[in-house]
Amino acid sequence: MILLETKQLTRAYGGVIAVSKVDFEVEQGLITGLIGPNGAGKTTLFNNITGLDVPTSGTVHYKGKEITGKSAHSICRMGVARTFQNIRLFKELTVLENVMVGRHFKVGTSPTKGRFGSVLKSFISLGNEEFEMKKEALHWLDFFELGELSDELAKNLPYGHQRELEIARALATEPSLLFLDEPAAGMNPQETEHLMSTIRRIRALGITVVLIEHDMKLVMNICDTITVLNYGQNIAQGTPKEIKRNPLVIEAYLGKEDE
Amino acid sequence: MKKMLSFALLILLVGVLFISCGGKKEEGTATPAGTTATTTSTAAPAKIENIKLGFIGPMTGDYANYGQLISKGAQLAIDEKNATGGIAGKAQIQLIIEDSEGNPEKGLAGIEKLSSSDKVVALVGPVFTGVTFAVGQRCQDEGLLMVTPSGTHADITNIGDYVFRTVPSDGLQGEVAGNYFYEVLGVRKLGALYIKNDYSQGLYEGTKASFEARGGQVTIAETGQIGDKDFKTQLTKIKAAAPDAIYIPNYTAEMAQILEQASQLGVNIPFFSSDGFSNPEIYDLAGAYTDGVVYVGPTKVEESEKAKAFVDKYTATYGFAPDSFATNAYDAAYILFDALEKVYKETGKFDRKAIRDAFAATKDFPGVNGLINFAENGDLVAYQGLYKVEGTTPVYLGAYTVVDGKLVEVK
Amino acid sequence: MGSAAEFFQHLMNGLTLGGIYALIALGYTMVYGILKFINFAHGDILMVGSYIGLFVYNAIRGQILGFWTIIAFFLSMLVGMVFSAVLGIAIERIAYKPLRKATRLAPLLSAIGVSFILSNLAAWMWGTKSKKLEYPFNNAPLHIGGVAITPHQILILVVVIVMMVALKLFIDRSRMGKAMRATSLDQDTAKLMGVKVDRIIALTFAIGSALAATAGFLIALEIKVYPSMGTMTGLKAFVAAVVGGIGNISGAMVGGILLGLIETFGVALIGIPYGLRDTIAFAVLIIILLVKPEGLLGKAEKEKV
Amino acid sequence: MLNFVLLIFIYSGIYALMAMGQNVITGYVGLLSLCQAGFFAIGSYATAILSVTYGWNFWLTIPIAGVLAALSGVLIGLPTLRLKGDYLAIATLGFGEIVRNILNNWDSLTRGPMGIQRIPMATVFGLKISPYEKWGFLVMVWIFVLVGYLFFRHLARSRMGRALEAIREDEIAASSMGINTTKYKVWAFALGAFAAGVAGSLQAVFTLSVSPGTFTFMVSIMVLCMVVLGGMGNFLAVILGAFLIQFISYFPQLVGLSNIIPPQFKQVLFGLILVVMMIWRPQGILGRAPRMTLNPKKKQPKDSDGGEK
Repeated sequence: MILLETKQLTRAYGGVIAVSKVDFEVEQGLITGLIGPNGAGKTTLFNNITGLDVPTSGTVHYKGKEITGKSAHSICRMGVARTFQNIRLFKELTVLENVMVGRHFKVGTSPTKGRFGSVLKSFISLGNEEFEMKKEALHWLDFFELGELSDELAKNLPYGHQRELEIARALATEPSLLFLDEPAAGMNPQETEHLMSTIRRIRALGITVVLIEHDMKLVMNICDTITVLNYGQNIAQGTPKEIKRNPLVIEAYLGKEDE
Repeated sequence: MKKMLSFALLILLVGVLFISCGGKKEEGTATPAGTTATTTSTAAPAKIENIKLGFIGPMTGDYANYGQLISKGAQLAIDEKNATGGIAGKAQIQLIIEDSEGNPEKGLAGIEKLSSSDKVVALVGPVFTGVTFAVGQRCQDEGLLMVTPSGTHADITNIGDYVFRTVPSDGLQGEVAGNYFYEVLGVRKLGALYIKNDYSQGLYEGTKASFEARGGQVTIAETGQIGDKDFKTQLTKIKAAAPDAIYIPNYTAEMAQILEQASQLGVNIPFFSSDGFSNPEIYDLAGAYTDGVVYVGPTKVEESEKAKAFVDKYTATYGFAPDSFATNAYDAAYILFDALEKVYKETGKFDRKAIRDAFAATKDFPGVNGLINFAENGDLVAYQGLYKVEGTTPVYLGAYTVVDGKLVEVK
Repeated sequence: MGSAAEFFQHLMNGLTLGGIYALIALGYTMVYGILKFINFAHGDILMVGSYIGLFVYNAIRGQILGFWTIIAFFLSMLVGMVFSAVLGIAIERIAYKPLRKATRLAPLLSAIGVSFILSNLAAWMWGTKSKKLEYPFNNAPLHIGGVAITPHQILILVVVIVMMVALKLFIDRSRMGKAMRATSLDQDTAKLMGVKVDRIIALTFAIGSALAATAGFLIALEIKVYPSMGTMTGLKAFVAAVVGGIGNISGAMVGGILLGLIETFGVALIGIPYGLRDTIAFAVLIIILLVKPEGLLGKAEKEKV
Repeated sequence: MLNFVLLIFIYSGIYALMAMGQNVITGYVGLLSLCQAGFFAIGSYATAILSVTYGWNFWLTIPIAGVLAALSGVLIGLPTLRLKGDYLAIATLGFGEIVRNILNNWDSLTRGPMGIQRIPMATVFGLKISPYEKWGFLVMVWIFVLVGYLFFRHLARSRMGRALEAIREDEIAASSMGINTTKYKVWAFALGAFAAGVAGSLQAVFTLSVSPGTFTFMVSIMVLCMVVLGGMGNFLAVILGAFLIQFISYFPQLVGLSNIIPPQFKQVLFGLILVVMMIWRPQGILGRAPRMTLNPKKKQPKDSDGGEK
């Protein structure tokens, strides 16, 4: 089943076309890799899907519903979560609080009604809500074995843990679809190894994962299917094996194998 | 973090303790002086100590100039009195000046401090109408005599029986101005340029009312904001509307700007002004443009020895000349001295109520501004002088008042 | 709104007012461009510069208007500019430099403190009365087709244009100017490229303050010299800088002129009561910012995700 | 003397309310707003006009004052949310000036520069809370501060507070976590304005007269100073900041120094203290509030170095 697809998605900044008529599909339950040289438009595609940017033309459908141009927060609420290339944690908040923010829209009396109403209500239902949130958040921290660090400020975590915390925060929104933007960037081989197993564990939870990655070893290892972007265009799609053999891909990456 | 918090609290605590101790001490010394209404000490004239008068005005900020000018008027009177031995030759007077920054909030803090910590016997001021209203209510409630030398708004004296002024109210000035412009100067179409502050607008409204009651018409009224220095836009519009005369009831600095810019724009319409024009500073700032201006001001008293002596002494002491508000403050202080002496001689102490009564009973006080009397409501019983400036010299045209809607010249 | 003459009269008034705003706005914009904070004390530096210029001018000018008075005028202006430049550098050293790495709001508050200190010290030392700065020339208006233009207005326009062109050339062409632009883009990189950042910042403050003093001295002819003379004008000039796109030199010019014209014509053309002039100015400001949040000539900064 | 001290505490309380409102906007959401003076004025005039012109009871005017201020907070908040940092500061400053400008010019409603006098005193069960009997008024004001503090502290510790802080830390990440950033920013503005409106209401029944001269943008600046001086994002610190600023500005009068030194020195002193404070402790006296921790026995997470971005 197709969980998410873009049709002819285009994003132009003035004269520069970052993403050009991309048809991109994400199959439910699989790990999809999105690769391509620097500046190929991978992150722009992510941003256009997750609502941080609005496509110039084309559509995005998620679970059969069009979500083109919807706001980031409503797309998140529909079950699409993401991480960022340059880690974007809430630096002055604690590790636990970071994850609790992910739980934010999951609690409260009615998800459609004003949050403020529930704040007022919380004066009466002293801390119940908070307790729930903490419990859930701790659950996700434990998933990454970060429980010990829950009271630490996010900015004080070592780099690898920051990456993990960001994923934990995204998972706390209970997504069906998780976008990871270069999760292995800056990691050493051991950490990357650990990350791979984590991503598999995430899939085991029934969450569909899409990841941008430059580490070919990781991509080829865990992705079920791979899409290749070059100059904003979708030049290839297929299993790792197919992609490895695709002449267009080889051309795009020529002389850049060390990336 | 905890340390910081407790440290801060400690400082707070020490501060409060320090203050309350200081306060007590002061109260302890102040009570024997018998300066409060509540004190029960009986007359012991020999042991009298200094008494305090309060002053509230803008000492900093845009209008600090007025606070300075006017407070010096009161200060001069006090210095003179002290040189003669003070009240009844015994009590030296101290002027406590509080800065209102032109803001009622600060003015209230000032009166609070004057009344409760300094225990002043009376207040000269505040300077401007907005603050005067806030402070006036407080004085009325405290039972503290307040005499404003420059709060001109017609309603001020309606606050209560403890509120007086030694400046004519806008009501009178406006009536005289409107009638005089219409009747004597033959103006039918009046233009106006006033600032959106209490003083300027109050005078404009008073003048407009009486001018239009006579059948004249204000054909164009432009306004400016407090602090404005550029009036070219308004003047350009007024020039186009071509009224018979332009009324500019403003503060000195603004009037100087208006006159100068009007000349630059080639506005050839006579200017009329208000008592703010009595400040000689206008001739320093815009001396080249003052010729022909007609203004309503205090009655002519310059010939009197008293007035001349005051102006000379003030100028010699402070290096600048007094305006009419400073003169009013000087008079207010002297009337107060009389009231204080009377009360002291009769009772041996300075009871606030008694001071108020003595002040209200003032009759034909020979002040710098001539003979001073107060109406029932605390208003100054006053006439308005009219002046026409020739070059940089104001020429007196006579004194006027309005009786039953009719302009009457006072001889 | 009547005749064409009246229109041109308003236009002239608006242009000179706007020119002054632009001149002051330049200082704000330069400092903002480099340090990313509002130098709240800018208007007070303007005031101090004007006082110094006034004192010098009164000391050296003769009684008779003539060539010398004009020379003396510009000499005094120069002294005022130099003094303000030094003052600007000193303030930066003492009150802002220690805060470069602190919260964004800290230098803003420090600047507010400096503003308090300067304006009140001036009031204490030099009194609160307005001091008159005599015109160095006969300021009788020239009537050109019913429009009254004073030599003073012409002087303002000439000085403003000269200053702006000079500044623009300096920033665009000179080595120092390039270093300045580099610093405003990225301090750390500029440092790596061998730019002496501290010195460039000092220079920025010096130039901005000198420009403020120039503006102050020019308007002093008309509005006189007094301790709070820089406050409201400074605030308006800052608005102008923001409208034009803060950090952008040309933007400051455009914003300044535009604000002057809006203030003049908003009242003159539409017939809104003059009392609401500031309302118009600020409302236009808000509208411009809504349409173009980065200001008229500012570059939109897209946050990289 | 005691009365004067009490007066300082009353003003401190009124400003503390405003400062707490500012703290929601600036300390929590990280928006530099400079229009507390405008909201303060709206609250003050609402109470003044309703009680003088329409004879309303003070207690009824309070919610109206708060809501009117909050609505204007939304009014300024909604369109200006696209603006960042100093652009927002200037737009809000402009709004504050517009409010004052309108109050000064709308003569038929506000009586323009004359202001409104004779505002009836607040009463409780027929008892007047007179601004002259300082204790009663002091208690009333500080009850408001206490209620405000409890409310805001609860808010800060709830998920709403966390959402606001997330927006401050990283707006993009926050919206990607399902937080409606626009809504929360507008809420922050509304709440901040509400607090200032209520403060204005109290101010009106304290001074018993209102005039435009009170509501200059210096008020907004002072309130901002209180927040930064106390410690952003920390409601207790902000109350302390409000008290300190009031204390400092009345200190010369308090110790009788105001009669001796030239009046300008008071302001110079104030300026000096600001500069020195900022250099000494740019993060404010108390700094940010300590984070809530899961395990209180463990050490607090290391305090930040005041590092706002």
